[in-house]
Amino acid sequence: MFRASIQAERLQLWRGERHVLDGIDLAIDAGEMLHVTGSNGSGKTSLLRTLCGLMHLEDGRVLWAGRDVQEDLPAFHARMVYLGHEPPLKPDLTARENLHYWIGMRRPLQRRDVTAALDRVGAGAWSEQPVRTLSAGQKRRVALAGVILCAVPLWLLDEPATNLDGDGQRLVGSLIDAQLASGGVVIAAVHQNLAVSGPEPRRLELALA
Amino acid sequence: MFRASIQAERLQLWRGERHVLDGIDLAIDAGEMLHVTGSNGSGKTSLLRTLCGLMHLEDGRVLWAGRDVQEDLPAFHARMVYLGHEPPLKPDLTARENLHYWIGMRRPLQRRDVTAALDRVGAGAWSEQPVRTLSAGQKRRVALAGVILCAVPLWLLDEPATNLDGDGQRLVGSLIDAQLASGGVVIAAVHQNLAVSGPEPRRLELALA
Amino acid sequence: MVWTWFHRLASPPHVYALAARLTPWFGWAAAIVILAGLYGGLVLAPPDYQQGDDFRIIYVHAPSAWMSLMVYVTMASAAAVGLVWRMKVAHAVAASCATIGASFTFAALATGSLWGRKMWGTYWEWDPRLVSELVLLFLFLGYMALRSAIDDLQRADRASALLAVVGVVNVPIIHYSVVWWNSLHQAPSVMKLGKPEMPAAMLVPLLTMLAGFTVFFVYLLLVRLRGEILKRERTASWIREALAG
Amino acid sequence: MNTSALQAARLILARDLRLAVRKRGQFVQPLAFFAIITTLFPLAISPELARLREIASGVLWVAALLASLLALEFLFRDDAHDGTLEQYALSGQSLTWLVFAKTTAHWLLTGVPLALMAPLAGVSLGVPYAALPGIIVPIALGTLVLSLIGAIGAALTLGVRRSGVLLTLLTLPLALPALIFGAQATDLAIHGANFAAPLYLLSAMAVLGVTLAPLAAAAAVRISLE
Amino acid sequence: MNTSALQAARLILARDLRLAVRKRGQFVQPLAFFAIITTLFPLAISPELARLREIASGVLWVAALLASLLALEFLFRDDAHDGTLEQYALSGQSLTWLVFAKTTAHWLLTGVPLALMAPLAGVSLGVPYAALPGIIVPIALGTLVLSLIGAIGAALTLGVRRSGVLLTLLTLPLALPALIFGAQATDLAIHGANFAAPLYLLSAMAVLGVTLAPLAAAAAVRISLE
Amino acid sequence: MSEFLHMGGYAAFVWPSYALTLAVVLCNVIWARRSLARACEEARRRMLARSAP
Ligand code: HEM
Ligand SMILES: Nc1ncnc2c1ncn2[C@@H]1O[C@H](COP(=O)(O)OP(=O)(O)OP(=O)(O)O)[C@@H](O)[C@H]1O
Ligand SMILES: Nc1ncnc2c1ncn2[C@@H]1O[C@H](COP(=O)(O)OP(=O)(O)OP(=O)(O)O)[C@@H](O)[C@H]1O
Ligand SMILES: [Mg+2]
Ligand SMILES: [Mg+2]
Repeated sequence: MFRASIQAERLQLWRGERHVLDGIDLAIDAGEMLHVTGSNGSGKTSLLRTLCGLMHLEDGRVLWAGRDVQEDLPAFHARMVYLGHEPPLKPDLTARENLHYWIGMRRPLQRRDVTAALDRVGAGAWSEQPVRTLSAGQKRRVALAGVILCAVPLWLLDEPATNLDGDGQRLVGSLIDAQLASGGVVIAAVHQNLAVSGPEPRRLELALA
Repeated sequence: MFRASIQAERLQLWRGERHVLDGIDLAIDAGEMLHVTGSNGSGKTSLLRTLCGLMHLEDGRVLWAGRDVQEDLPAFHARMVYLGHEPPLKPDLTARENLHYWIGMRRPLQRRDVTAALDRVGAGAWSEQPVRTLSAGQKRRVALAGVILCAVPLWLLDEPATNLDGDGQRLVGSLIDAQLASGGVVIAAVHQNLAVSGPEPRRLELALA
Repeated sequence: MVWTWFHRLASPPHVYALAARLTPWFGWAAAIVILAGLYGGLVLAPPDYQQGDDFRIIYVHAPSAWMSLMVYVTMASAAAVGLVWRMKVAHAVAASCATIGASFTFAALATGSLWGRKMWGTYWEWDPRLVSELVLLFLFLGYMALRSAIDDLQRADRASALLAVVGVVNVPIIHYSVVWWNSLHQAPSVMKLGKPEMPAAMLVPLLTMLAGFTVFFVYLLLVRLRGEILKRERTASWIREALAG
Repeated sequence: MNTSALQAARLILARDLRLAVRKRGQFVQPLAFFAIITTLFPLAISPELARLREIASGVLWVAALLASLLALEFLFRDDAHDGTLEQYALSGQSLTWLVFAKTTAHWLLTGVPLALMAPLAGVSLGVPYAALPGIIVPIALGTLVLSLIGAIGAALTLGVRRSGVLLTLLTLPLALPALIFGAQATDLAIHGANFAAPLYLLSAMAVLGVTLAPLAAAAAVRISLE
Repeated sequence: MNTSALQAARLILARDLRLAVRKRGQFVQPLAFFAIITTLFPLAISPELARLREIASGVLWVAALLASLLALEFLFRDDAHDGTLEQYALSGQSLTWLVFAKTTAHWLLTGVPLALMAPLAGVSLGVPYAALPGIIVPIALGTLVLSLIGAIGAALTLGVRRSGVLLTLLTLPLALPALIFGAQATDLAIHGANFAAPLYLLSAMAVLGVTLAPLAAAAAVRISLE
Repeated sequence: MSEFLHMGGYAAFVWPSYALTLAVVLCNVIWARRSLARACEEARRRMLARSAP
């Protein structure tokens, strides 16, 4: 029987002249959350991108449910979602359309699923407006709706609470709570703790190389 | 003798179908700071952009030192600096070059001025690296260096602490303190209070239209 | 005096009401005059001594061509006023012109080339007049494309207005450069064929048609203008009455 | 249970077409471009149809090539910019199909309108009406080949800012054969000759492209995302 | 004490040139396009220099205009994207000068290289060496006019994504006179005639453009920032 | 009458051009009216939207 869990062993990552990740190890289990912290430029974003295989590792490996993700990258990707600094949205499509095309690529969607997700993040009111006309925080909320809709066990979030107002921050907390409760794994790069209830999240402090 | 102060009267702003600002008034004096708060999409960014004349007002006017800014927009612009959601930096230039060209357009710069500003925001170490290779927070810091270098009385900052680590947030606070101490005016759109010492900042709460 | 008049023209509700009142008059006037012109052109006017009945195309072609130029000039002037005085109504006028102008430019080209097929055997010749007309079509299309590409109405207005003004400065330059170009390679110059001074029986219907099309343009303008004004008056309270009545 | 590769591809195709419609008349633009270029040449050379006819095939093909290339640079650019492409790569779907979908969309939005527009431009250049099929078919095929080859170039030059040059330099040498045969077919048609031979070669290229190009392009995308 | 308008303009010019050097592509791109178009014609039409010479002026000019037009799209695009343009508008400096500086930079990076490269292409099209000055000078002037007119179009299409062809549609009709006179001058030169007359007209346009276009373009920039 | 329609052999080009021009004229009338109707619709919608809350 399959159990969500991710490990990383001895990650070595260089970017240009810079040795960004030097022998990072981590192991998170179902229902656990990891806060990746560290000063600006310490490599949080790089780490997340490395975990989802977007960056070429010098050395070390990433394991999902005990198997090296490089063995079957598509299968791994189908179980995870990554949200970077910029919400991956098309300016000319509405919030709803964006979700339809973005998430629709991963799993078939009912219109009501999308509606539900949009309402969940409080985007119902402006879900038919071209994303280009949305405010920074509104875009972020739409992106979060996408994350929910993926319905995958592994979340990799890069400063998910950016640009969000008070409600928004609490929203992120509760979304993560739900994900953890359902046996998922969440890795988030953050500067302040997220408003999650439940057990104190594990934390990985990256040092500036 | 000239004294920094900004007023806005009955601002009416429409964006597309949306009545974003409906009769906003404000008046801030030298040495004062205004926190513009409000939920996502309430119009903080729009307000800041309107104040610096980037958006076409339906009605109302903005006064700088008692005179309508429309009378002499360039003169007003020469006394203010606006920092938006995205740092205005050229990916292919280094941090130093960016500041040289960006701020150099406003006032003649010595190389050491730039160096000083970069060190002030803790960007000295990577000031010769193309901005494209910088992390989100590092870019933000470079932008802040630009704001200092402008040496103008009015600062309009849109969520200046985004992507910044703990130090970074304190840094923003101290920069603003210095600006206020020197008789400047700061208007910042924020979700949490900035770490400013000194008197409690005025606040303007925008409601969703 | 002039200024009060100017100000009333600047006030949307007044213009809206005025347009609403005038529309039917111009509509019927256009219909009558054009019908008269058609009768004159198709029935009264005798066949041309060298072109036979073919010359009758002129009664639709010349007016269309004339319309295309007139509309562009109107559009540009309105745009200029809108830019200088930030006058909504002027922008509304300019916006109303584009489609009308483009369609009649097209008509001029099509009827012209039909005529040409008869006169010199091909649908198209690189005659200066035709080229300038074609360029005019491009200008109209560009204007419309720019408008439709910008979704914020204020910005679309001002941007396209600037384009129209720049364009109208260029139109004469373009026209003369094309004529000059053509004179260098003596290609057939179309219009000369139509030129030999017409007998009154032919000329009068032509003038009638020109007049009729002009009135028709005003009618179209008035209708569209109301719509464009409504689009630009978001807040106004007078809209309620206007729509009610 | 996941979306099938085909379904995903259909989604992307649908999305790109919708985007094109959103940006009102993405596909009207090649037409305008075509019309303008074909107007430029007579103005730059001479109004005599007899002389224009001689260069018609060249003009039409240059115009087609440029219109198609212009759009190619944006084939992946926008998606890469707003992070959508990254999300494709992370969607667990086969990139090949996605690339194929995007290329098809590009061809439908540029190649096909161009092919349909070409005859009009041809007439204004004095091409005899009988020769018009000899314009439509080769240009449709030629632009398809261009889109396919161009997709590889576009993907390879993703990382590069201002990739325009590289794209051109990579794509055109590869596309040159298509252009030569295409122009030749059109030229033969204009002179009333039989243009089957070059057309066959062109179709062969198209088939080859459809089967191989998407694979290469997908690989290129993966490389430039790393 | 503030930076003078002229100094600011010089800064921008310097910056754009440096950026161009950073990503060499920027000024290789137009040259590549130019080379391709001019080489494509012999392939598409016929290798006989006698015939090519007849159309040489037209080919050179259309190629030059298109090449420099393609680069125009990026005149303000990048700056608008990363917010630099906004900062210009807020710098308290006269936008007219800034626009003028950027336009000059664009011309130096596209027009001039094109003018210098054109003779090569000309020779390959059978243009006699005596006529080469008749290529360089007019093309240099013509591209300057185009850059100036194009700056307006580029500024107007700022808000628009993928404005490439829209820009073409707005700019080329306005640039027709430059094309006509320029091609005329080159053609006269090729046939060994005196090409002073069209050249004067061309220069007149350039002067007119230099004085008026930046004003219009600056207004356009302000509009599309609104 | 038929000989009028026949236009002395030139009908092939005269009538099409008249038909085409007529079409353009009618289209313009229709388009203009439709654009006005749309604008009114839009304005009504806005009014209701504002009076609702
Ligand atoms: C595509 C083909 C053609 C175009 C675009 C075209 C365009 C024009 C234009 C712009 C005008 C000026 C209208 C005005 O200033 O009032 C005009 C008028 C006229 N055209 Fe044409 N024309 C075309 C073909 C022809 C042909 C083939 C003929 C006759 C053989 C012709 C005969 C005339 C005449 C007689 C007039 C009215 C007299 C005048 O205003 O000069 N046109 N046409
Ligand atoms: N073209 C447009 N059409 C319709 N609505 C628009 C348009 N442009 C902006 N808006 C709306 O204007 C509102 C104000 O946006 P703005 O960016 O000022 O919000 P904000 O307070 O900065 O939000 P955030 O805290 O997320 O930055 C948003 O609700 C947005 O949806
Ligand atoms: N091509 C490159 N050449 C040199 N250094 C690079 C390159 N790309 C990234 N870097 C460096 O890698 C480091 C890690 O960047 P990363 O974005 O991972 O930091 P981060 O922890 O996400 O910072 P932030 O908190 O600001 O988001 C940064 O110091 C950056 O300067
Ligand atoms: Mg980061
Ligand atoms: Mg904001």
